[in-house]
Amino acid sequence: MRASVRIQHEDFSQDEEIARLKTRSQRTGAVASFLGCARDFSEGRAVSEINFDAYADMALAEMTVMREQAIAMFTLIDASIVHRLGTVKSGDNIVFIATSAEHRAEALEGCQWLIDELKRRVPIWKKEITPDGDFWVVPHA
Amino acid sequence: MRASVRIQHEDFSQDEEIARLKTRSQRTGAVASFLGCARDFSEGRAVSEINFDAYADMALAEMTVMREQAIAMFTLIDASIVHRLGTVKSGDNIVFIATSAEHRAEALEGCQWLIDELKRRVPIWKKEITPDGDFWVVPHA
Amino acid sequence: MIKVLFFGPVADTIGQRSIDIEYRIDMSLQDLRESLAQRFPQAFGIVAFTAVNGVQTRNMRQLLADRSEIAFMAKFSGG
Amino acid sequence: MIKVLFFGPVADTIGQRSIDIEYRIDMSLQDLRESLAQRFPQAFGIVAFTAVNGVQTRNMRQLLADRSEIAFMAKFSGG
Repeated sequence: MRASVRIQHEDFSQDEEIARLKTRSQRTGAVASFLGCARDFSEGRAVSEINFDAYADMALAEMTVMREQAIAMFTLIDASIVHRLGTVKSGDNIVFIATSAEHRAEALEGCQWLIDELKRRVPIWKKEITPDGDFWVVPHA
Repeated sequence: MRASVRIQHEDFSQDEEIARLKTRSQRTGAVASFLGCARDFSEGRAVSEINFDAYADMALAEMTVMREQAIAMFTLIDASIVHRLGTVKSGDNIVFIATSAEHRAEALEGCQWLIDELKRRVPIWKKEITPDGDFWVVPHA
Repeated sequence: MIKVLFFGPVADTIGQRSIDIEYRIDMSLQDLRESLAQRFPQAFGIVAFTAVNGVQTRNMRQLLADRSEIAFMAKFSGG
Repeated sequence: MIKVLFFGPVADTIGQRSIDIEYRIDMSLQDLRESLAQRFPQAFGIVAFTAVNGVQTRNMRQLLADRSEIAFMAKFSGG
């Protein structure tokens, strides 16, 4: 049984993650999910791969708290958060969030909240590898 | 190559649907998805299975228009809509919507809009099979 | 001939999924609806939407062409 | 001993992922930050967040305990 909150180098299967969420309750009527993947182009530059670094202990602790907050705030049945580390190539999966609830509004709103919070609160950094050199991404605002 | 808009009796794989969306463009940075599934309980009654009926030609035409509207309104790269017909059992998948975009806000908002529109506009009806009898679902409001 | 289609709860109440109605000149959607509502009052109590050739319409005065496909539908409950 | 951690762009700029600093009584987070910012001015130009033992803090006056783990971090860019 894999944990609901993970950071890992290897890829993940959305079907597996969602199947796991669904087994939690026969009351589940809605599963919303968000998949972030590596684009081949960013800030006007071609990107061949992305390297991720993290403060792993703090990232996992923060993701665990976020998950519990989302379950309470949006009356979710369950939620999963998986973020990859290391090197991902253009087109590869980076982050996956899934939320389950009895009805669709809670699942969709909880999913959106979690990806927004992840970007804001979780100590992970990405470096884009391009033909012009390597650039750490500086988030806007 | 399966169509982006389908109604079908058989189950679907989210991984396959999302993999197909991702191949459409290397610019894809975000895929949002919504999965509706059959709950074992509704309106205070145990539900063993759900039967779906549809005005199939009109449903497909409406879903096709909705998809084109969502792509234009939310600057999506692509979108898929799959709805099952016939009999589904408790826990089974019913409907799947996935949207891809360069950035997360468009994908998430487009996905939410599509499931809301589907409920409102697409001529599909569900009957819940329960120990107390069979009941066509009457939507609220 | 006008083909009238029923689905889901409307079809269950009527006990049929389609009925053929003889085409008459100057037959409006309203005329068709009224004559069917008299035959199937219970089913038409739950009819909420009407489609002509697969397109929803609220204009009940529109005249029907021969070989039209008309659907009288209950509120949708898909998803 | 205080363990100071660096990640991502901060670690790249400094060229190290961690530094051990001798613990002193009454050493505040501000004291630690100032001495490191003098040694690594470029890296600390991009430091936006500070964590003490894995928890973010903005209270730079807090005193550090021996064996604390302090992280000076650039803006997050995960997801």
